[in-house]
Amino acid sequence: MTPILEVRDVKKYFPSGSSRVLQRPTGQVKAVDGVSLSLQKGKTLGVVGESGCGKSTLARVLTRLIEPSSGSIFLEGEDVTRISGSELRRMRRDIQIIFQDPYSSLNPRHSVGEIIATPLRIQKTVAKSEEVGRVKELMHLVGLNPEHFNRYPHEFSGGQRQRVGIARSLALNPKVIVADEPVSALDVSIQSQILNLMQDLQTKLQVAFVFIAHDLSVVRHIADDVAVMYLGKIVELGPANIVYGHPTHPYTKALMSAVPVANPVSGRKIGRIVLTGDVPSPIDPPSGCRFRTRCWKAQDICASNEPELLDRGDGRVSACHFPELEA
Amino acid sequence: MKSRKVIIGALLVGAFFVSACGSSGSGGSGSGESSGGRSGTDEGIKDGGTLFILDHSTGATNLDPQRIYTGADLGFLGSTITRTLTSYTPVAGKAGTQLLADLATDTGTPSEDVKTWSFTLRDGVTFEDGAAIVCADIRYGVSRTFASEMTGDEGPLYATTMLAVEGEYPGPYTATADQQAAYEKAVECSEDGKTITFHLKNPVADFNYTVALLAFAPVPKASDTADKYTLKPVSSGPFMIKSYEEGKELIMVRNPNWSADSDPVRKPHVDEIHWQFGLDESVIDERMIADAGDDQATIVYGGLQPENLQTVFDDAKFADRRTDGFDGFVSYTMINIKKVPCLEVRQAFWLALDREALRTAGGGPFTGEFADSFINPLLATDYTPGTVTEGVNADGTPNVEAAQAKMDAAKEACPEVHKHATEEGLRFDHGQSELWAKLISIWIDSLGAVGIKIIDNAIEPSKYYATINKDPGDLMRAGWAADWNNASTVVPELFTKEGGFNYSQNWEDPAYPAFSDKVNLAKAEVDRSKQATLWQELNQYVLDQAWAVPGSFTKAQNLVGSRVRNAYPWLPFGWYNVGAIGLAE
Amino acid sequence: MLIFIARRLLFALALLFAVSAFTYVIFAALPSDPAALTCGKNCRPEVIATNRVRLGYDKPIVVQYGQFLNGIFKGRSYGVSEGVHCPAPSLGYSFRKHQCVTDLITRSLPVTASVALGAFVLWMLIGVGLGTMAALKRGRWPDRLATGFSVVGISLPTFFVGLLAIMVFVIWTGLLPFPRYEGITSNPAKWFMSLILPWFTLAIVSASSYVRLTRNGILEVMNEEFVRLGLAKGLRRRTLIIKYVMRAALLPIVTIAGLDFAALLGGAVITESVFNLPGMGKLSIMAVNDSDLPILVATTLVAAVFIVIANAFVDILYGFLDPRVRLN
Amino acid sequence: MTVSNTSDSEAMPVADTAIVGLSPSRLALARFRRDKVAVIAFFVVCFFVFIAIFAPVLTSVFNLSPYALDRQALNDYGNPIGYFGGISWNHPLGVEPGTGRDILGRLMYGARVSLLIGFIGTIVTTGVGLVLGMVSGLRRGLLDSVITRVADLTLAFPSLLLIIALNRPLTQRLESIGVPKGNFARMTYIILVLTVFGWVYMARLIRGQVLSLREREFVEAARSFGASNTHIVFKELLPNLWAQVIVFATLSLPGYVAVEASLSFLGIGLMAPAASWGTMLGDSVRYYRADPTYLLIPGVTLMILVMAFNLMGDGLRDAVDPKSDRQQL
Amino acid sequence: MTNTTPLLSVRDLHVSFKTNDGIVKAVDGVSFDVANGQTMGIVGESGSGKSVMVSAIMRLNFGTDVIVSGQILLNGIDLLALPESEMRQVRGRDIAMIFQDPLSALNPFYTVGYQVAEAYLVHHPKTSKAQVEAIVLNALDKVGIPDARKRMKSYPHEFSGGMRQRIVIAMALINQPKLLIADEPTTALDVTVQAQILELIDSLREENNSAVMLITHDLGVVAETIQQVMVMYAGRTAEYATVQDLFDTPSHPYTQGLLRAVRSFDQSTRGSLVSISGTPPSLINLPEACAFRPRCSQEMGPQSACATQRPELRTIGASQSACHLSADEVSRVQREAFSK
Repeated sequence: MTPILEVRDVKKYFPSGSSRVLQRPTGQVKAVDGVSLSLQKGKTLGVVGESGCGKSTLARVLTRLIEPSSGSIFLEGEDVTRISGSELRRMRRDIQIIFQDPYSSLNPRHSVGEIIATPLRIQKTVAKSEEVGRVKELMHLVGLNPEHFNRYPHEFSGGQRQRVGIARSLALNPKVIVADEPVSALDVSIQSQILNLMQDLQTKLQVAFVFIAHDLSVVRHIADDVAVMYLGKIVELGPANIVYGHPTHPYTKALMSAVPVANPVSGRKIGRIVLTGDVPSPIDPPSGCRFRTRCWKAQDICASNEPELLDRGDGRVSACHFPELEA
Repeated sequence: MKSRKVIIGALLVGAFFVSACGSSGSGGSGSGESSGGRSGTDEGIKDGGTLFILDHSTGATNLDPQRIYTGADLGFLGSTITRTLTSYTPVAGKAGTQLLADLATDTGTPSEDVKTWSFTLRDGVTFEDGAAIVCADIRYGVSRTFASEMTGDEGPLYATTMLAVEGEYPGPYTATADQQAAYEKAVECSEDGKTITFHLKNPVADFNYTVALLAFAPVPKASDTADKYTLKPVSSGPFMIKSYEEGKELIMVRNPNWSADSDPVRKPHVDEIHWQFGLDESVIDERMIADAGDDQATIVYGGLQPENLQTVFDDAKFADRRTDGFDGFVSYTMINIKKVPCLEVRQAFWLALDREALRTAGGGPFTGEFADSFINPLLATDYTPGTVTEGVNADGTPNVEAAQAKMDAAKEACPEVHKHATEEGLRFDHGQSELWAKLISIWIDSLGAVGIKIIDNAIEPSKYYATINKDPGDLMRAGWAADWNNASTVVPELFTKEGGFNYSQNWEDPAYPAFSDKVNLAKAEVDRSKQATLWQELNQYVLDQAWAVPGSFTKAQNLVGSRVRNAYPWLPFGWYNVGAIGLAE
Repeated sequence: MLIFIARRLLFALALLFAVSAFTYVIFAALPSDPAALTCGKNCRPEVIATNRVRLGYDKPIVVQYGQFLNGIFKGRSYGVSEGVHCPAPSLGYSFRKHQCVTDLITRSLPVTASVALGAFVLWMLIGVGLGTMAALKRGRWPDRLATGFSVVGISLPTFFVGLLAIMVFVIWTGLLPFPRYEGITSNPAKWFMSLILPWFTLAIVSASSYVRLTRNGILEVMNEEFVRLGLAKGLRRRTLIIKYVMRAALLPIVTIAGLDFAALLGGAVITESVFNLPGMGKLSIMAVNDSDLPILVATTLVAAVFIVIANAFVDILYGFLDPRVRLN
Repeated sequence: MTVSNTSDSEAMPVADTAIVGLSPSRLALARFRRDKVAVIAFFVVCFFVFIAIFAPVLTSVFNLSPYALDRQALNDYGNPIGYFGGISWNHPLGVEPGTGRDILGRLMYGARVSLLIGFIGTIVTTGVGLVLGMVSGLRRGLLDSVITRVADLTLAFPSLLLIIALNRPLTQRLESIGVPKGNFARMTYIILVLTVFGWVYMARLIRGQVLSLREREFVEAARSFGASNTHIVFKELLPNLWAQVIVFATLSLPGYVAVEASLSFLGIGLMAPAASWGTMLGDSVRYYRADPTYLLIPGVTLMILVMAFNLMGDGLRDAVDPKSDRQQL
Repeated sequence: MTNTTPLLSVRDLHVSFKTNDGIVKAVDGVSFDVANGQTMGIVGESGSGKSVMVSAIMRLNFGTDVIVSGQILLNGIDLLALPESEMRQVRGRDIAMIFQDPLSALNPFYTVGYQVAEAYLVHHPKTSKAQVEAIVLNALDKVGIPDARKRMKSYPHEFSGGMRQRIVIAMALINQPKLLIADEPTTALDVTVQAQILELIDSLREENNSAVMLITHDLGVVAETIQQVMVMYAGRTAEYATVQDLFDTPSHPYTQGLLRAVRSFDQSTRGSLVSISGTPPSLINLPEACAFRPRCSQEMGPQSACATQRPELRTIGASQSACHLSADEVSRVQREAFSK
């Protein structure tokens, strides 16, 4: 089956530290550095990583909000990397994005009705007369009172706003939705509401998600597959239960162990791996394996050779010279 | 009543003469000598001390003798630092117009045909550095008048028009040897340097008055800095310039190389004169009214502001310090004959103008008296009351009916001019000033009453002449005073084509040739009383043709510090004999 | 840091060049004829024409500008048979005032500097003082007083304040003498007395906006987390306000003040007019009234130079004072 | 603790009384209404605007012609008869010395000039600044650099000096290209230079706003639907800029009124017989001993108008942006 | 609860603000104790009043528009009654604080060495320069700043987030305070760094024998390092218990909801997550009734005590809980949801 979304070796480099005298960049931030992924219809791919690992850039590259420096993106087998004009407009119906911040992603000067109707108006998929009906339908779908369509964002709570954002992204019946940290700005008690909503919508509408988060436990529930990113590269990728059940990359392992477990007995400091130091700068990433500077297993080879993503036999790949394979 | 000067309404800020407008009517009966009490006398005068002069303008217009042409400046500098061959008697009243030998031993010797004038220099006259003044210095000084590029023709041009120089002479800076020689032939200098002889193109019976102008003052060639000479001219008088900072102060101190014996004109009393510039006019008035500290030893360059006249003249305590008198000027409005070739319209203009309102806005009767002539009554020989158009009200109020009648007649006689005046409107050129901002609406209103439309054209003072030389309007405002005691410095200058200040372009008028011929006759007339009659007739002729409208014989009011003495108005210059002012204890 | 400074200075230099070229072109392109000013009342057109050639105003603007620049670096002669020489840096020669423009400017600059400096000190004291007081006593009467002062001050045109000041302090009460500028070297006491009113006039008008800036700046910084941490450390309130709050809050204010001060050095046009101070502003106004082009070009240029230099200076200073800027 | 997916069970934070939402502008309006000082200032401004608009009617109804000379109100010196500059039933605020023209009538007509210059100047400046600021903020690269550099250059010039210096020649040039001569050309000039020097501040403000707004995710969201630049500018950005623009405009308007007055005071504003507060002040200066009332009346009127605009602008700013904390006076 | 005399004892603390829209009761009658050497956790969602409460303990934000009442006893001395000069001695010496965002908490204008030294010098003004430097170096070493001697002269913006937080910790601990308040110390940090910081705080607590008050919205963080926990909801205490009891037998419906939501994250199976419906209430003009009622699954109806009375904190099972439910009902729910 053709994956609904396939990404091949996508890179995004940003110029950095431009010198004002010559107006020429002096360096590059390799925000996304050769990422390949694929996603099936109606499935969810989780992308996990710490801040600065390039996951938000990836989200914007996938939705063509940022042009990739190289690589290709296929939507239903069709290369959409270089399309423009009306083709691009057409493509935008199929791939949508949900943003992290429910405050800044809604225009404060528009009523939620207008906000949700904006994609309909721009793409002109719905006749003017049916617009209100469609908006109310969407609001109902995401659990908002359709009567509130002419209220303004500031009159809603964070969770409700995120519902508005989801309704808007659904307006054009997209095939793929890229959700960039959709719940990290919300309180714990609200997070699960939104995650439930997204799962329900996926069941109903058969939409595929790329779900980006820094919190492993959030992804665990919603994702079919998980990709772990570190400094612009995928270090481990596979079915969620396999990756969670037995991480092979030290970074995945560390990340998992770092998540505080809400159980005083089982969680407390058992096998906790505390990484030293911070994430290095993506302007000047370490040679070889990028994780080596914080890795407790690092040896000389890690500095000289960059590990490739290797299939570990159980449907997942990981990039490590010394993977923790099951005995 | 000699020096001449052009004033453009209240355009010369800080000028002595607050001129507004007026008109003929009540004759010029003023004496021009209503000087204020004690300050004009030498009661209690003591030598020494510092005299202060307060001035609104930011600097002296000029100190370069060849570039000076303003009455007050001529008198002030003439009485302090610049001596000339002849000068005027330093006394108040009519006697002050009496010519006196100054650098020269007498008031000059004319040839039979009055085309050659010789003057012999006194012994012992020196510049501030002690060098004797010789005739070459005077010849050099006069030659500077010809350097238009340097002087900008700012000073009087009598030297260039009267002297019999052959060919072109561009002044000493750029002249070739031949040109210089031609000039030196016209202005001869004796071997001993004592005698200077001027050869004139035409006979000039009163050339010895002409040489009293500072343009005929000596300049030592070695010290000439051309354009910059105006910042520090070399003194030949009892004072000399110590420092001059534009916008701030000019300080004069006594000239040690000046000897009283050699100078019959100047009787200095003070040690120093401080001329302070750039003061607010109202501040000057306030200080003079307050009369505190140094201000007690102070006089003002410029008159009292109209808004303060009431304060000063309603209060007897100022009686000893205030002056009020005619300044020798006649204000007038020129009508451009080329653009308004219609006598009826010009007369209607005359009848309709509300001179009373204008006078009130300018400060009331203190502004002056409504004039009936272009020749000031102070030129007693030449003045006689003129007759203005029938119907002009003596009290200055407009006669709308008569004016309307003239306009109706004009509609028949010269419909195009009538149309121009009523529909396109007449462009009225005047200097821009706060007072004029008010006066102009009176013009617009009162002339509007008979359908004459006025287009206000306020011109910034610095560009006034450049503008109207290039593009004259329909009406133009100015004031005039004679250069010396002869209407030959008034009528020809203002109303002949050759005159330097004719903005009426009246040579287009069919009535002009007759006028012009008569002027030439008058100029050549050697009999002074016959000449006077001719001037009177010519003046009346101008009135009849309505080439211009006389406004008023202007007056000026002033206040001096309580310690100031000898501050009498010196008639030839319309201001004090500053060099003679002294201070009381 | 050195690169930062060098870059900033280079930019300033480029800006200066642009400003000078622009100034020259603006004025040269005007329909006023500088040569006409060399001429008196009964001036003949030939005189103007000759002088136009002599002054170089007949040449193309580029050539004129070249001569002007050359004059700045090498000096230049003007007038009858080049009789007048203005040594470098020559900004032109005023035929109206018969002086080298550079001399006129060097003479008026100390006056303007006196006005600007005193006013600056006063307005910073008043503005920052009242603003700080308002912020510290937020919502209480000192705050209301300061805010009220700032609204009234902002709403008063400078010339009106100046006139009122003269009316009240000189004419009605006679507390002060009539303002007349006196050089500080010739008579310090008179200098001071002559400048009190202009200082206060400028200070009151300018301080108003600084009251606001300071007050808002301080309130903003007081909400910063690092101020809370300072307090949590146990620092005294006074120490905290001076070392933490004021330092952070005043930095942007000082930079604005630097620019304002520079602008003032170019001539406090209105104040100098009202109080008859023979400074740069007055010189400019006189030049405008006389249509004295060389002076106008020069004063505009000098004022612009002050502004550009102040800008560069302030940026560099900012780099020294704020470590965050220093690195980049 | 039910599993919620399509429930509307989230408690509504706002009382469920009205379904019509409160837009941010309405909220701001409500806040503005609570600010008593600002409301009073608003009415003062309205009052002046009313007077300016109906000046011809008002002056003729009350017989206060700004142009008619009244010789009867003056004594022989040309000074007003009576106390306080000749205040009387005929002339409620006295008369102008020298001419006897009615000061109240002139003030009313002067309000037209001041407000006209204020409003037109503000509208033009704001418009130009808004457009350039938006262009600069949206199009990074060359156009942005050019606009920023021009702004730097503009700021490097001593504006007041240039305004004064260029007054005559440029007014003449305007007249020579067909702008009606006289006060119309003069007003055109004033507005022109105010724009030339004033746009920078507006443009910088807008550029900054646009730069920060364009990073906001709702702009990205619009782009993700394929929104055109036009849509982003007019539908997404502009609605968020209006508040700032209006506040800025309100606060710069009194500045323009004051500048007009200052220029007229320096003698380069409007010309007589047109009445402008600035020319009245410029004229009255000469009478500060003889007739201080004449100086105070236009001065205080000008101050009240400028202050009202400032207070109203402050109120608006607080209403639009509640975070900017300004204590009430 | 521990038996020792509490180090810090907060009694019936109220903090409210005046705003244009009404009075915000940010903290509404909260009492708790912290014992020496103990780690106390305060858990709540955003807007539950936890940060306001710690500011009140330190008296950090006393302005004209903040009203504080109740008692805050440190070793029996009421901090609210202390004059400012004495309170200043308490701050930084007896009680120190770590903030959420280390970047904005550090003064950008001074070097970190200076700022750390300042924290020491405030309370030890007569120390020589060399001594202070040694102390600062030691403190920076302890929190794991590599190459401390050189980095002392760096400015805050030159450090990474984790390093900045270490500096803030060094500053807080330099006077060996009896109580360390950590207000969401790891929220702004990455997960991997969060673990480092939490471990650091805990090890330093042991070393200094200080008490720690850890404010967090993350139950996971609480579970790992804390002994006693207070759950706050809408400015009030919802539940107060030891960590063990809280996780084993939560008695307040809010705590139960939270725990179940969090637990469901940890389970590996896919499926619907457990969640609390609704959103946290606005704190303006909060009704006197139970604040959690609109979201409560056990709500007893509009006529019940839940709708009319404010629940007082009382002992239910092992915890103290502010709920109108009877102990029986509570244990029924506990059995259903939590017994394995």
